[in-house]
Amino acid sequence: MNNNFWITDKPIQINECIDKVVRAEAGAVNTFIGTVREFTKGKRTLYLEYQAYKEMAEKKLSQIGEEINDKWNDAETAIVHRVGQLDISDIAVVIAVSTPHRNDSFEASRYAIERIKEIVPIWKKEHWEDGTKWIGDQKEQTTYIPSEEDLRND
Amino acid sequence: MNNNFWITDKPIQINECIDKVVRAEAGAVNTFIGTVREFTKGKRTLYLEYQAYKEMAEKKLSQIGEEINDKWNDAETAIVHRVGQLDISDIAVVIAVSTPHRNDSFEASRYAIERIKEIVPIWKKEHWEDGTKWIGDQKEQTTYIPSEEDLRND
Amino acid sequence: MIDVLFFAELQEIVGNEKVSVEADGITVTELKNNLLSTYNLDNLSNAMVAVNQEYAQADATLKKGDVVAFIPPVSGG
Amino acid sequence: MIDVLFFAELQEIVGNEKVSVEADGITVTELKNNLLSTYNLDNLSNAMVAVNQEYAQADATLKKGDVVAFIPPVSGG
Repeated sequence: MNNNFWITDKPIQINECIDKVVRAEAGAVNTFIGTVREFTKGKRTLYLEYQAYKEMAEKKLSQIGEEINDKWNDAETAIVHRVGQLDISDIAVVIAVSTPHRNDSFEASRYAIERIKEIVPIWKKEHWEDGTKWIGDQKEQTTYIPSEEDLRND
Repeated sequence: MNNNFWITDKPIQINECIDKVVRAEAGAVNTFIGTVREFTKGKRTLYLEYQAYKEMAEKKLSQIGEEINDKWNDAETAIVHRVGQLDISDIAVVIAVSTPHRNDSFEASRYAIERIKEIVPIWKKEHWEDGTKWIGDQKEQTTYIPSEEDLRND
Repeated sequence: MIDVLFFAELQEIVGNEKVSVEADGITVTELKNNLLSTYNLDNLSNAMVAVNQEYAQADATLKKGDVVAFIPPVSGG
Repeated sequence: MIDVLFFAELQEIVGNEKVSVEADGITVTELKNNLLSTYNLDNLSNAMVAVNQEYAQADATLKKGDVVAFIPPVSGG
């Protein structure tokens, strides 16, 4: 299971992630690919820098896989996230979820990307023409410590 | 636009479909991959046979791309469907939709697979151990001729 | 003459992908009835009809050179 | 001694990925306050804390050999 969830500093091969979840019991694979977008609210990004607390990030990605197993019947998940410098259109994250039927694959894949943005210790630094900024606290969001109960009810 | 929507009798290369929609303006790509499942309601499939009315199917896939453009802002879609004999776990269809933000990519990709199952002239024949059957009318569903209005309101 | 295309189960019953029929000026429904009297096509009434690769209504009139296709309920994806 | 890890903006302010501090027996909040008096870390109060790679509550007590990480609001994906 654990080798389905990993952090890499190399360009992501989409197929490597998808191949981990394709299987005879599954008729549907939903894949979410996050790429580096050039413009955000009119501001041009030159490139991004991603940093991770690698060991913990892999553990939390794996936890997301377990949460998906609890919520959807017979789902298999793989997630890879890249760190280091990423240029425009480079792939930052790939999520692949296979399920017997398509509805579950869409829902579980959507759940995975939302959870990544909540609990996985990965950070991005925007590099613009006029400066840089670590992203994460711009929205003054309260810190989030997921309790066991949160994880069950989320 | 049209070469984003095609029918093939060769194994599908997922990346070929995804590469058509990755672009600097998009931060999200949702991909749906339909594969051949071994068991459906306890019955074992040996292999599938897909047939298409190729020219019309490509036209209807392209129409789905246009419908997505009408419904979601700044989406780009590519869809490939395979025909011929497909074995267990072979890829039958790949949909890729890129959008600036992730929510739209999930919704549009979901829309595409539902529309494929409504309007695109492709048929599958199940080959089981004890027989074969063209799938499509088992549910006694009424025939569906989409009007212009349907297409707008769907 | 008008080309008529059959797919999936219909194609197997007819034994042909394509037949040419005299149908200028008649409607889609009339063509359907003519074919029902020629072939043993119970499922034909269940099929949609496309004329020149676009779904057509039952009362559409056919003209020389049209390509008509009978589209059984689809099952792609 | 306890290893304390910093990431993202915090790492740049501290100037180190890791510092070793004397913190056996104190709580996460007490460690946070100690660090606030040492470094100019306005954002520290905004950070979650992980002990041995698992999110920890503010009143968790630290013991020798623990690895503490300050986790600023995450922005992966």
